[in-house]
Amino acid sequence: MVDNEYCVRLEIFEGPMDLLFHLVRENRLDICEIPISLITKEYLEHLDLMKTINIDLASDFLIVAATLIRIKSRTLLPVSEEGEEDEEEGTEIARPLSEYLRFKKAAETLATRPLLDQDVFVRRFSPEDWTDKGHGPMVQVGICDLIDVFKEIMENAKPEYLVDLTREGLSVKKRIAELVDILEKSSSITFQELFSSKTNRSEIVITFLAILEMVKMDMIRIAQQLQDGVVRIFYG
Amino acid sequence: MDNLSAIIESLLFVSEEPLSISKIHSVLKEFDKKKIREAIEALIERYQSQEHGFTLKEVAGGFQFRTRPEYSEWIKRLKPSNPVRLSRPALETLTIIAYRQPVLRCEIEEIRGVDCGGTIRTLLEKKLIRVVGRKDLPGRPLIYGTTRQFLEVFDLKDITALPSLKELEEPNILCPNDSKSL
Amino acid sequence: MDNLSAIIESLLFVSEEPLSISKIHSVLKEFDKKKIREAIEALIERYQSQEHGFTLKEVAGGFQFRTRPEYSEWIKRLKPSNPVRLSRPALETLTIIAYRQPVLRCEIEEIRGVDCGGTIRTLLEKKLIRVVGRKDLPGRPLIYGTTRQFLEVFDLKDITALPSLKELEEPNILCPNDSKSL
Repeated sequence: MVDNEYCVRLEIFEGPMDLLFHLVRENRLDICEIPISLITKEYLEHLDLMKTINIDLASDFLIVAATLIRIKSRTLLPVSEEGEEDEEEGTEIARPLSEYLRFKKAAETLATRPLLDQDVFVRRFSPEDWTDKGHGPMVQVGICDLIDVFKEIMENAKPEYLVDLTREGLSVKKRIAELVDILEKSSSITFQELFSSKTNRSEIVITFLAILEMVKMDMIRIAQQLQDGVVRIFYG
Repeated sequence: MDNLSAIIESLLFVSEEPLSISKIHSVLKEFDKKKIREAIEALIERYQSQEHGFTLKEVAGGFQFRTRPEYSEWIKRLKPSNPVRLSRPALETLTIIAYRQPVLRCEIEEIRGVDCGGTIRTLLEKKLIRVVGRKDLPGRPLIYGTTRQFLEVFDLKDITALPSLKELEEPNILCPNDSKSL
Repeated sequence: MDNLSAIIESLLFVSEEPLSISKIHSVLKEFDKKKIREAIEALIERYQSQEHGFTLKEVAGGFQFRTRPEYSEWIKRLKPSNPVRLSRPALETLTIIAYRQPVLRCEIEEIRGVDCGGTIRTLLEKKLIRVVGRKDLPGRPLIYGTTRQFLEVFDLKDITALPSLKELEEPNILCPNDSKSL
């Protein structure tokens, strides 16, 4: 997003594969017969433009140019006995580039399809028809809305709420949700049942942490039977 | 059917309201109003003579496709698959519950700074959240979490698939091993 | 046209989204799915053979009336539209996701050779792609796939309706196999 502010050129090409494609095309040459001086010159021009703008892009270009130079230098050296090695060097860059070009082509094809609301139209109905009345304006929500809303809320919230969730925390939360699902179906479950199918060590730890958390939250009760010593978890 | 009729048919098709001749003329300036009227009449004729699910009718000073009344029973059975629509406050409450679950109402209210009883009720009604337990605190407050329905609505495999803020904003956090090399 | 076709036509006419056979069947329980499919095929045939302003198309796993592309200019004169506009980088990222789904961000970046966080975010916002889960890899990266909306926007029956990458002729400026010229 920040990139867009700098130059429209990114609309034309964005980075290494694009650049490589551009350079190869501009010279209307086989990638296998790359005129290195031309490439370097063009590359330096791009670098001049980019280095003041985006160091990431500049370094990406450097990789492209370095790879090209390496390929070229190989072709200038006397052919050794091990011809296969050379072949690998050549394909190393040609393969991803040709893959990228296939997708580029596919993207062009996709763009030629009849586009909804540009080439083809469907019947639309005024949104009031379906919205619940009396709840103010409604938004149709997707994941991005959730994230955006969460971001806004957190920006306005007090500092103590700004700690983001850790991955471990998420896993425990997921396990809690799963346990609630299980307990909603059958109101109790034995400890053994919860762990028997889990061979994975971290799963066991996460399940255990989830149970502790749920006990702390008073979501579940745990009881042990006197006779057989079976530990049972009860919901609610 | 000539070309003009087909063009007018496409205009009537996409229009939410009845289209008057002069409205159509304003779009099809190349054709005179008489020609437009003739084309519309041919269309009306056509939809009347053939057995279609809808007909072209003159309504409120314009022309509009309308379904045949005899099929109204079937149409009423077709419920629009109602996408979940939430008010902004409900969305905020839902978001907090999704990211902070299991969570208490007072915690949600502390973050939002307003009473959330109404929005929580709405979300419970829409089955997007549920009560997952009670906390061992004075008053034994209810603990809330999201439901399976929530995952379905947001197309998530499970709650951990919920992307974090960081993941969508910071570049490269998803690819710890730099795979950008050619 | 028989009665069933006319009823289905009226349902398709009032529906804002593509209707699948099973959705239609849920309304028309009296008719079996085979009959429904036959009726729809008759309708498609009919709108294809006659010169109509719109046709019946199979889109995103359902059926929907859509205007003929040749009339788009007139329709745009009638109502200003707001089509999805994508930059070329966004379109490329979308294409890779469409063909390679379920796919990780780093896999997309490997093909494009650049950071794709921004374009992925744009595509998520436009609801053309979605998070389909997380991969069991270090960092549990998000997995992306295309949405129903994607199929609707690009007028695709289903994801297999995309031309295969092989079908798309490989440009000649490369000669990955011809290693002799090295």
